[in-house]
Amino acid sequence: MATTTAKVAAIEDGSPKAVLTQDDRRALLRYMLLMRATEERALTLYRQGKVPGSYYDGRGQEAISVGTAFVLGPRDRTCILHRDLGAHLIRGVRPGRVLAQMMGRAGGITGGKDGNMHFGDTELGCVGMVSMLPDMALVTCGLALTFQMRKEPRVAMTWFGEGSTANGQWHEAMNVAGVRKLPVVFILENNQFAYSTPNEREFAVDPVKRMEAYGFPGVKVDGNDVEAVFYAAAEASERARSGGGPTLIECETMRMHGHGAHDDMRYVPKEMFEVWAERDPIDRYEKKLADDGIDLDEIHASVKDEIERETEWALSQPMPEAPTALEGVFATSEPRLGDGNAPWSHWKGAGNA
Amino acid sequence: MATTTAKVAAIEDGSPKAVLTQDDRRALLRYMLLMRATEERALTLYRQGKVPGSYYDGRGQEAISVGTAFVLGPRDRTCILHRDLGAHLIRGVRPGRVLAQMMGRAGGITGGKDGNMHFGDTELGCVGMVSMLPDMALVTCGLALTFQMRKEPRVAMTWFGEGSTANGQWHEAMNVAGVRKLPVVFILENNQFAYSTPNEREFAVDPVKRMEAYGFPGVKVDGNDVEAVFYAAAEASERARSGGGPTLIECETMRMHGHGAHDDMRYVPKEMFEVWAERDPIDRYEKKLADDGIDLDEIHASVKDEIERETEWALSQPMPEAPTALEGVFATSEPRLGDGNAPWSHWKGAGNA
Amino acid sequence: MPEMTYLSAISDGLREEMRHDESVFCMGEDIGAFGGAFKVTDGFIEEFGADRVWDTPLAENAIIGTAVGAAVEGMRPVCEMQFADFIACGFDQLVNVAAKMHYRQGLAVPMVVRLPSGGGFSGGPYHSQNPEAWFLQSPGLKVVAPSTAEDAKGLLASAIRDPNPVVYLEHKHLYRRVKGEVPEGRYEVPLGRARVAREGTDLTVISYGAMVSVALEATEDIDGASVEVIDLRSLVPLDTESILNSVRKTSKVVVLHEANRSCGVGAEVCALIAEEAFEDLDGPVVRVTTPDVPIPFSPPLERAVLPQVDDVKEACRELLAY
Amino acid sequence: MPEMTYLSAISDGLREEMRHDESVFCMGEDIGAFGGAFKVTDGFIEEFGADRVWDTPLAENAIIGTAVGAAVEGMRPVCEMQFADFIACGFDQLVNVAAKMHYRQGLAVPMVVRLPSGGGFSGGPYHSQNPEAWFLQSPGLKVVAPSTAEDAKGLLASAIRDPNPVVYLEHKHLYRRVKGEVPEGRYEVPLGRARVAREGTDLTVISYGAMVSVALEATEDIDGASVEVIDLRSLVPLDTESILNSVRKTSKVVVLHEANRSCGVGAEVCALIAEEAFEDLDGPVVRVTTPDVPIPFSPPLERAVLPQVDDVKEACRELLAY
Ligand SMILES: Cc1ncc(C[n+]2csc(CCOP(=O)(O)OP(=O)(O)O)c2C)c(N)n1
Ligand SMILES: Cc1ncc(C[n+]2csc(CCOP(=O)(O)OP(=O)(O)O)c2C)c(N)n1
Ligand SMILES: [Mg+2]
Ligand SMILES: [Mg+2]
Repeated sequence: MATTTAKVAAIEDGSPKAVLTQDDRRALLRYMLLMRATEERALTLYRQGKVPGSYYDGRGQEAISVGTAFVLGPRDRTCILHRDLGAHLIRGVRPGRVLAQMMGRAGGITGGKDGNMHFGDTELGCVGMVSMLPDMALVTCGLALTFQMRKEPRVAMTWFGEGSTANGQWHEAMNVAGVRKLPVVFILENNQFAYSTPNEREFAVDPVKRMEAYGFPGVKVDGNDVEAVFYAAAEASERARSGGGPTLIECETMRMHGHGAHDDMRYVPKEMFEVWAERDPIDRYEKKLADDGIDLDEIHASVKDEIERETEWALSQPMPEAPTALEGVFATSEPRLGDGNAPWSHWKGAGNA
Repeated sequence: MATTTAKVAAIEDGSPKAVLTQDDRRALLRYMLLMRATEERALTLYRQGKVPGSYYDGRGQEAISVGTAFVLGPRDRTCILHRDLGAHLIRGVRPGRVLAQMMGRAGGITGGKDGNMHFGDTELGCVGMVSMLPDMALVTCGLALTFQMRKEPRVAMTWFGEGSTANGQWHEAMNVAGVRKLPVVFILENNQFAYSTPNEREFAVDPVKRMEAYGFPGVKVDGNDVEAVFYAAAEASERARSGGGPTLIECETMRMHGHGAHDDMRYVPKEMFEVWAERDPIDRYEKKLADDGIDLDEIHASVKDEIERETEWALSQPMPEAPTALEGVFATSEPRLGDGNAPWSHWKGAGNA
Repeated sequence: MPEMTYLSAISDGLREEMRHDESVFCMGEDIGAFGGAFKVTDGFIEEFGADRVWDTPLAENAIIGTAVGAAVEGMRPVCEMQFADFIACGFDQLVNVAAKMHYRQGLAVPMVVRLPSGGGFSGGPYHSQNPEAWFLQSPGLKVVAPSTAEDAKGLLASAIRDPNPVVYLEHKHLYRRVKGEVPEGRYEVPLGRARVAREGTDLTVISYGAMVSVALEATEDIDGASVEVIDLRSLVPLDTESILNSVRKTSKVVVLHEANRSCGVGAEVCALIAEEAFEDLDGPVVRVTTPDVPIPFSPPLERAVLPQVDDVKEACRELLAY
Repeated sequence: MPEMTYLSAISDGLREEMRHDESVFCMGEDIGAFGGAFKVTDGFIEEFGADRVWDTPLAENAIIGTAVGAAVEGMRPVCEMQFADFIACGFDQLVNVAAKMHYRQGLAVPMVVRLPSGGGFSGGPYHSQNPEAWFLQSPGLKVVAPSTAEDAKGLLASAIRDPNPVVYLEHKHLYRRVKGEVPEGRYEVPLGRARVAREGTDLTVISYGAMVSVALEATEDIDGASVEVIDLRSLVPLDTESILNSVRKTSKVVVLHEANRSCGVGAEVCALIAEEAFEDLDGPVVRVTTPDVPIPFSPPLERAVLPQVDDVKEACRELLAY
């Protein structure tokens, strides 16, 4: 029940069951690169005036959504947030559909009904976020409640920022998850700011310290170390899947871009960027993999190809037809959530968990 | 910052400054007796059909509202809840006005606009509760924020049940109080049930354990020991008044009546009542004071007199005039909150704290 | 057909759906061991177990938010707010998460939120509210408000089977006062169809929920006039055809409800008529509602704000004489 | 008089009140160091300090609830919701605690809740809502919605001085688009008084907020008809006299707003007219509003739901020809 680092937690119950093959590690890097490339391209499109409204990204936080979502099985479910494009990509969302989404095209995931990161590909098991934070934490509890009631070995995972932990709905979600011992994994991304608000104005004590009093483990990891994040998430989802209840993983990181593209970040001390630039999750992982003799150029090249293809596709998508604006307020059928991709080698042949 | 019992906390920073004279102790007993007598009379009136709507009381919890409110100074402010009639009486509310309130009479504190315990005598510094729990915890933070902004050595105190700690607004209040180090004292009354819901369905871990992570002390005391409650509250309000920030005091007790008069309590194990009947806060304190040679009969007699007088007065009050129902939706002036009584000898001559 | 109270008709409808469909379950404060503040789920925990009759923590956003998650995963949660007034505490999850889900993402959210609503028994400002108009201003929610035992059961069944979030307003004042014959077993009263509670030709009173019986009583005999009474039953979707047909027939309309006046359901009905049936009107469209005040506790005060039989009589008389 | 944008008029009004009265302070998310999501409080923290320009935690009930506590103790808090849409997250404290305080207890709650509202710039379903009608169904709240820079400053001053909780709707689409002469120093535009934006005799368009300019543009020249445009400015209290006077003069009314249709402010205005001015009407009372859908993100979709100049033109033409 103690608040510990992932490593210690792992040691506590024997060395982690989770194993990463070289292919897995290539995949982790590739997804981080794909996330960054997609967001860089989206930002370019925004600056070209092709993205209406506002633009948000997860620059510097790539290791978190990638490292956590990588542990999920096909039938697990997600509520993915605005800094977590990597999770969408891992579950199988094509970059082109994300770009089309941001441009408000018909080919976007919400068909233009919603914009920016406010989407989820329901065919891949994601219930898209709403703007109100952290409302999805409770929806995630509802997904997990269903797995529990049906006695299915499935996990629900969601993400939120540290600022969101000041909101009452965050508390209600943690409390319900603890009381019902739900199979849910909460990923807390502490990127130092909530829009412009620093930690000390959001809470008096690091939120991970609260978890003990909710009756489940709170774990803190280096959010810029994709493998540390992965191992913590693997352990947490294993626990949830086997009836051990929820876990919250706080990932320490830094939001390297503004809250949105409009944000000049005048409130962020310059040094902070310098310090955190040194810890860039992609640079760090590339060094590590290069030392292990993994060919990075190949990965870079394939990511570049993919982004070019996907951008072309996205730009070729039409805007939605005006009449669709009046459609779909009410459901007339009950389409089900589909399953997501599960690229981790652990799931190969494992079939549906 | 540790979660401790009042005694330990007291020892930690030297023996408590708070002192109770024999007159204070007589007063503590008398207020508990007055609360019980008023509620017993109100219940009789309810059974006679003179109290419309529903009826709620704080049977068995008298030591809490009495022991806590007794520490307050005149200019302190309160948001008093539905089990805490003793706090109203200490601040100066006459039993007759409470009975009139419950009977929906013009002489009731809300003039019939609201009923049962949904009232506060604003002239005595109380902002009355709303039904939604625990909304008043945030209002209390706002009162405390004002004292802090004005640099006034004043304290805001509020009460809530353990079930209310599952609600998001409770978290928002604790978090804001911690972040702003507000001069507020939170009294958590754990009376074992939230309506029919036992602790284990409201939370996985005793809520007092959460306080450390909000950045201020959480103290647990025997809620049926009026002096233990008093000393804990005295220490907490002293801390708040001197800029030391908030405290939460969990008072362990038992709701000896149903949630409301309509509640048969079929969900409460019989033994529980027997066990807790043994711990009745009034019986216990009477034994203690009798051993100290305090004359109980005199106190009983004066309480009985007062209740008879007050009941007569209440019954003589007319019902409100129908047209007043349409008045007062909007304010046209700004009446200020008044000061409350401060019967604790500590305040004698102390003037306005 | 057995006679049932409005209350037992609701229980019966909920029980039938839970027996019929494993995915239907209920959640709320004190609905299990205690059987609910009004005993709607009395005996349910014994029959269905604590998982399907969940005594939740005291947290309304949690109730509605987890229900949304369960609903999108294929369950059919039926949430109880202990009093309709507490919906304000779960408002965000209802109007922002549940209501907009299908429009934004094409996901069905088959859930029901039961709201014990309304006044008339000294509940005071926090146990007497009629919040339905908020939901008409929140696209994506369906809203029903039965006035009879038969409709209470049939509309609840439809609400549970509907693929959308449905707000089900059950008026507390009707729980034990209203009795009627209720078909046994499962049946549905379709959403979106008003009911002609009484046929008439001289004037139409349009109402729903607790005020339907007030409308009937008030218009039973107004100097022999033939007064039609329409029970809307469903507020979203609103049965505009039935409303307009009746207006075309009688040319005079009184709209009656217990909720506050400004931007209430009555305002919507009046606006609809003023726009769609202007030529058929032989007089002003009159509203009888609670004025814009909280609901006071004390009996004489509450009586002074809630619409009374005589208020309706007077409004009808004036309009008939117009 | 200096020319100001609607946005700087709001800032100017707030700054003036804070300079004039120590008890006025503001609170909200990112209003300090960042100066607010829309920069309304830019430079405030430097002038007034972090105590009077409080960067609150991310918690809307906390913002409104603590404001209530401060207000009853004699402060005059001005709360900012980062977007009007987030009021759903603080709804309970607003409608149950703030709104009912004076009726129940006779305590004044002099506070303002600023709501950057409305769409028109691809904000999507959660950054475009117009929630005003919810507040008209919540007795105890005053509601204002300025359309000009001068009113934006003057109504904010009145809202801050008023002893009641006032919901102040500032339309985001007007922030930098609307400019106008604004008196220097402190002045108040009284709550509850509508403004005749243009005199006319053939037809009246009643609107408020962002739609006032749409009304003016649409009716500038409709085959030479003389169209009166009423800017309500204040929704609670509603200036029923000005509304009815105009109707009596023109006999034809179009009610226009950006909020959703059902139970919107337009419904209330139509119902008022249908009841109080029936005899003066020469045609149906027509509403032009956003239909009952969430506000979509993509420009062609958003255009399809928000009222456009041509929609208003067409509605007026039809009614004029009636
Ligand atoms: C309930 C609610 N209030 C306000 C906002 C406006 N808002 C959007 S993002 C944000 C900051 C969120 O900070 P954090 O939770 O740390 O997430 P981050 O953006 O840093 O990843 C705010 C205040 C919101 N989305 N939801
Ligand atoms: C937000 C909210 N939801 C539901 C209720 C209905 N209700 C009234 S009292 C109560 C139980 C409160 O339990 P607790 O907080 O332990 O206080 P106690 O009555 O035991 O003193 C409930 C659920 C309420 N008052 N407020
Ligand atoms: Mg953050
Ligand atoms: Mg309790």
